[in-house]
Amino acid sequence: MATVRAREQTLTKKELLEFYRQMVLIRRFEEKSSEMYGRGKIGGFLHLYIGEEAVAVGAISVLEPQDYIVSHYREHGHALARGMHPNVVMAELFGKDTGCSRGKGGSMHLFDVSLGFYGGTAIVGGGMPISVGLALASKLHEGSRRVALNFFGDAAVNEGEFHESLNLATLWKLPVVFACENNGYGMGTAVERTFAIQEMYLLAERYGIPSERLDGMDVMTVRRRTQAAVARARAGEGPSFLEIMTYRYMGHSMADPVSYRGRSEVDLWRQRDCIEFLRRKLLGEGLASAEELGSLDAEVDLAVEAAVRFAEESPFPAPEELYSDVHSPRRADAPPL
Amino acid sequence: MATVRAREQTLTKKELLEFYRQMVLIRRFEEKSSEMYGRGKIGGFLHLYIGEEAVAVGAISVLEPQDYIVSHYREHGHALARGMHPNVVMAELFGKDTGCSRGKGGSMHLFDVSLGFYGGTAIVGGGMPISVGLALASKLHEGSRRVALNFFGDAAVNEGEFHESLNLATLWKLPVVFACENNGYGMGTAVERTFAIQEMYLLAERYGIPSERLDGMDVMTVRRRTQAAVARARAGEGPSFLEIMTYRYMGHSMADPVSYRGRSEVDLWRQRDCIEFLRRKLLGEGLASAEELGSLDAEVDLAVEAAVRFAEESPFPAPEELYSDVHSPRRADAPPL
Amino acid sequence: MAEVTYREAMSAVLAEYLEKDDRVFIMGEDIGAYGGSYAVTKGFLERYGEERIRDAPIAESVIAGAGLGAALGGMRPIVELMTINFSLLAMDQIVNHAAKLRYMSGGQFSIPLVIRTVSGGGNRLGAQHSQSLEGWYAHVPGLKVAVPSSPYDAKGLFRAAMEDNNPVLFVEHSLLYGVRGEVPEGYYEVPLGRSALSRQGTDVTVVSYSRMAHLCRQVAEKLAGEGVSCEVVDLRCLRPLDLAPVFQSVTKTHRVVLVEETWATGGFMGEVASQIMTQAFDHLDAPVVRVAGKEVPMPYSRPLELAALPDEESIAQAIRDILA
Amino acid sequence: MAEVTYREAMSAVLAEYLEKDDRVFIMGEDIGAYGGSYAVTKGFLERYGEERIRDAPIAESVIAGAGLGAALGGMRPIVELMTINFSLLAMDQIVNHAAKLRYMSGGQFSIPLVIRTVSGGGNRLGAQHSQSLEGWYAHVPGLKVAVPSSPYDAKGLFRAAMEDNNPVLFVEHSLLYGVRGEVPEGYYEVPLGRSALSRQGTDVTVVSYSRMAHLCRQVAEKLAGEGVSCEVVDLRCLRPLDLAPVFQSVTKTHRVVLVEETWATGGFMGEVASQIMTQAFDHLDAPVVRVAGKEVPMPYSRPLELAALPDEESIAQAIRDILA
Ligand SMILES: Cc1ncc(C[n+]2csc(CCOP(=O)(O)OP(=O)(O)O)c2C)c(N)n1
Ligand SMILES: Cc1ncc(C[n+]2csc(CCOP(=O)(O)OP(=O)(O)O)c2C)c(N)n1
Ligand SMILES: [Mg+2]
Ligand SMILES: [Mg+2]
Repeated sequence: MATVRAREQTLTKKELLEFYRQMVLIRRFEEKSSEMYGRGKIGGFLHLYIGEEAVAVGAISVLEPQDYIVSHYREHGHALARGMHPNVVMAELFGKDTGCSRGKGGSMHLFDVSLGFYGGTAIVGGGMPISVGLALASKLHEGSRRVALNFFGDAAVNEGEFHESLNLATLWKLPVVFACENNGYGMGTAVERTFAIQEMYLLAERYGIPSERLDGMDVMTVRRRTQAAVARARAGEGPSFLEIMTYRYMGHSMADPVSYRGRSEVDLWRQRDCIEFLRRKLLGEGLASAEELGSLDAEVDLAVEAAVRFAEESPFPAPEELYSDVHSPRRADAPPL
Repeated sequence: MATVRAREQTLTKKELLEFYRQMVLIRRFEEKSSEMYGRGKIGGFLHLYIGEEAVAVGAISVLEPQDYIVSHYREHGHALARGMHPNVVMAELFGKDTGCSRGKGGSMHLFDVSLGFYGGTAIVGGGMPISVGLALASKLHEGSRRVALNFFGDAAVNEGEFHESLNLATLWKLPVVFACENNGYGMGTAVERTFAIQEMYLLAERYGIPSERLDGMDVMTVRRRTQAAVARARAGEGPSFLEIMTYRYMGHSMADPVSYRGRSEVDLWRQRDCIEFLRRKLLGEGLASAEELGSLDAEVDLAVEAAVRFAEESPFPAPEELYSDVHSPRRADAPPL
Repeated sequence: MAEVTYREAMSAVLAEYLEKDDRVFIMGEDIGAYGGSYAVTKGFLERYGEERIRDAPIAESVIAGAGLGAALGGMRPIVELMTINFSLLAMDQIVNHAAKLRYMSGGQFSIPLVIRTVSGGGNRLGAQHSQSLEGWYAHVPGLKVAVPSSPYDAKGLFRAAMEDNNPVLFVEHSLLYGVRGEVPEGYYEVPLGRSALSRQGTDVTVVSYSRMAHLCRQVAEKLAGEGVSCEVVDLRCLRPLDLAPVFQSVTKTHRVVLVEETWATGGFMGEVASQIMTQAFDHLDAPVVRVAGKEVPMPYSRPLELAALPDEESIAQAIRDILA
Repeated sequence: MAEVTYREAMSAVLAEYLEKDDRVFIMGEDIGAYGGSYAVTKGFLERYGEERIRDAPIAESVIAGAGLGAALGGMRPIVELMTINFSLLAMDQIVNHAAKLRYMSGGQFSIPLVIRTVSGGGNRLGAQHSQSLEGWYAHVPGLKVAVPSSPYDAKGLFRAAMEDNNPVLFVEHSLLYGVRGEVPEGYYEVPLGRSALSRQGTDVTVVSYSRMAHLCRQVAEKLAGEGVSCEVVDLRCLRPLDLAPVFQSVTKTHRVVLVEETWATGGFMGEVASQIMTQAFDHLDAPVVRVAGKEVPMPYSRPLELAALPDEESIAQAIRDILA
């Protein structure tokens, strides 16, 4: 089988094509979401992942089924890369009962416990302590067999919880990988205007954990470096910090007029587009033909269309669902009353 | 006049004797407070500064009258070193109307606006953002002419506000000096059990500000290093971080049975006692005679006795004071209504 | 009088203070380059510069605390916490520090700090972005809490907040920014702690604030067509709380409907109901009725969200019911 | 039945769970080497080891959030926030996350998280250490809030909290730790959301919780000597809230006194008053009377602090007044 030698690892053609498919899926899904937002099918905020696909796909590709993911509100890509079906994600954005959160969460709150996907928080930095706790549970009860992969944005690094979470995870050697998606902006404010330390990984490093900055436009690099971090965590050696350099092509949310940066900056990043990059590589190294890729593209288009249809045709939650899910029932193993 | 050469600075005999007097004053004051607590004259928590006197005295000695101090709940020493009269501090501990906070604050909430003494917070880390704000006001309106000196404990470094405050102060180049009193413990928990980075100044340094660890048992060292930091701040060059190594001989508060550390550790530190150290220096270098020091000691004893008498004889706040001071009146320069 | 939106009223009054006093500055998340998440400070960065329009890191605690410190240091900061949901991250600085420093110091400090924030749901933003938590701040002695429902009140109350020397939480509502209303040209203030009799009526007293007050006025118009005469009281400020117009109204109408957006249990209208009972017990012909958000985290799905929030119909129905 | 203190009851029940289930662990500030600021976990570190008695950094947000995460990960964490004053630093994790994750996920998670904390004043600890903020948490759907006033309730409610699968804020009171009471040997629970009729009486219904309920019972004893018969209801839990015994009591007594430690305006008893009015309007002979803390940050000075807090005398006087 044809393979690409990627320093410490060997990826099969099948794997690379799967990366390609996932990245294209995310992009098409997001483009379609944007369109559906314009048509009023999706409400609230909508934070698109376009441009950042390689981060989710590369990082999540190294996880085992038992692992945890904690993300933020720009998490469609993470959900899809983890294997959530586009149907249930789109249905969630539509607020439908068939959505992954039964329509109660929406774009910022995708969950799937069976995939270890713990959201989806709309509070900047809010997922960090939770991922530390999941890792603590893993360490206490499962010998760190489960790893928690925590995605957050560059702006989350400004929050006090960043510091508290890094400190605790390091102190207790917890199996968590902190994956900072540094896309240069928190809403309209550039990193250099809000963070004293331009190279965030240099701060993280001071906690005494492996920290590095890496290219988030190259899915193979993301995979490779995440693999090292996850392996470390699983071996009981504690947390790592990855500063993954990436870019969002669109505005912060659909409401963002994007007045704070120039077209040329976007264009520069687009030249390094993660999908194009992999596409060129696959074609250039003869790992795939244009036809093969084209048929993957078409497959994805169909899947996204199907997702919209599924979402469209699904019912809204029944009115009485308003009151369900506030509380869990008593523990199954509790003493009888 | 006889002088001691202390690298970058020259201290006069008078200054050194004043340091001595202040340190002895703080110690006697605290010993007396402890006694008064035992007699029920003082209530609540009482956090003694015994052992750490050189920090307050050395650091505060470099401030100008217009500068700000923000402290925490272990702040009697800072208040006295800043020139608050022992009478009004003791009266505050007694909850009397003549106290520096009119009896409303108590031991953890000493204030004196005329001395730029902004408390006194009982929330670990809570003073840090406030000191950043005072420094911001100084920078915006007074060309950084006023410097904010912020004291906090080693445990405060665990709070998210530490990170948020350091980042903001660095980013905006604010005239604040962060003075961490590292006495090895937060309540009963040793620093190494709660903080991943044993040398805190190494973390602070990563924000890109001058940071160092220094000996807090030597008042001259504390003064010298604080002087550099304050000068920098006043010159508009931004914040610094000082990790001042010190030790509290007593428990965290009067309620602390001190079961978490051994006698021998305390004894080790006592051998480096800041008052004894200066005393030996003064005598050894012939800067003062035993009689001179003895008469300073006696003077301090009298002052502390007088403070107790003052506090004892002062009235409690009148009952209607319960309702005063909740709100300020409308601004004096507000448009007439 | 000019008709302007709530957003325009806020922009104008912010600019007014920036121009009037160089100790005024604004600090918050995305208020500058982005123009403010609700576009209230659009163009301010260009007009007033980086020193006075301070884009802050996403770090609510130090934003609030630095605002407090700057106020102590003689400035007149306007701090923006993007929404009241995020104010939970700044709550220690607001509740444990800003509200208490003056008292704890025996009256030594004045704290001319205004914290603007945005409350409320109805935007399909889900459970973490749709809360109405202003009642919590109104529980705290040392704070003041303004909750304007119209462009007129927004501008007038904001001036009062700026002329006050105490920490004021100024709570706007995202669904009000587009609402239009008349605003006089000249200087006027709406004092903190003075409720408004928004509409006179005889059958029932309807008490509310912020967006719900706006809805209540619309409901009252509509019900007038059904022959129901509503007296509407808009609290405008939750602390200090002025219920005098409510008590007076009750002596006339003998019936009260209280409307708020947050969950009923522990909502601020419990307080209002309690005080009405104490002060106007003998005038009530029926128990006070409360309309409030449903007791669930806000769902995203549109039909559920609509069901979770009080709306014109549920308010109207409560009024009809109490009169039935 | 053995007489034990509230502290002993708490220590015992914590130990019981540590021994019963190895998914139980305790995490908090100074719970280990220091033994807990109120000595509840004294000796635990030695007995159960560092893995299960986890001294945490002074970092409330990650403590609460990591507790939440560990609960999601299948553990049964007991998180200690030293006092409710510091819980403000953890409020985002509790209110925006713990309370909402189950709902936002469409019911996918159970969150067996118990957060112990300590509320109340009376220790001369000043404004930042004397608050009673449990009512705020009781406003939030998705949380449960227990407020035991006796060793019996403390132990029984704690078991109920541990057997629950939802985030429970378990609020102790520092001035109750030394209070003694009878506690049965065997297993029993006090369900969350079941108020207690602490004392039967005929003249007036006195409603309270936590330390104030303890005081109310003592006042009732004392007033019995004056010929006043008080019925005392101890809420025990603020969310879920069970007012059925109150409504029932009112049909007999026709008079209600509500007692809480926090500031009246926006206090939780406003809610209780409001619901009593709705449910028992026709049975009330007088407006409900509320006794609460004075509307000031807690002063340190002893005479002022005493004046700021409800005490036996002010409660008794309110009862006498309503009967006069
Ligand atoms: C605690 C909190 N503060 C503010 C916000 C508003 N907000 C939403 S997203 C965002 C920017 C976050 O940027 P970043 O972390 O870099 O992630 P990105 O959007 O770039 O992926 C802000 C400020 C929030 N949701 N939560
Ligand atoms: C936010 C907060 N959390 C917890 C406490 C309880 N507490 C009071 S002092 C203290 C230890 C602080 O230690 P450190 O900062 O090192 O100062 P030191 O007492 O050693 O001077 C703790 C945990 C508090 N007051 N505030
Ligand atoms: Mg970003
Ligand atoms: Mg310490």
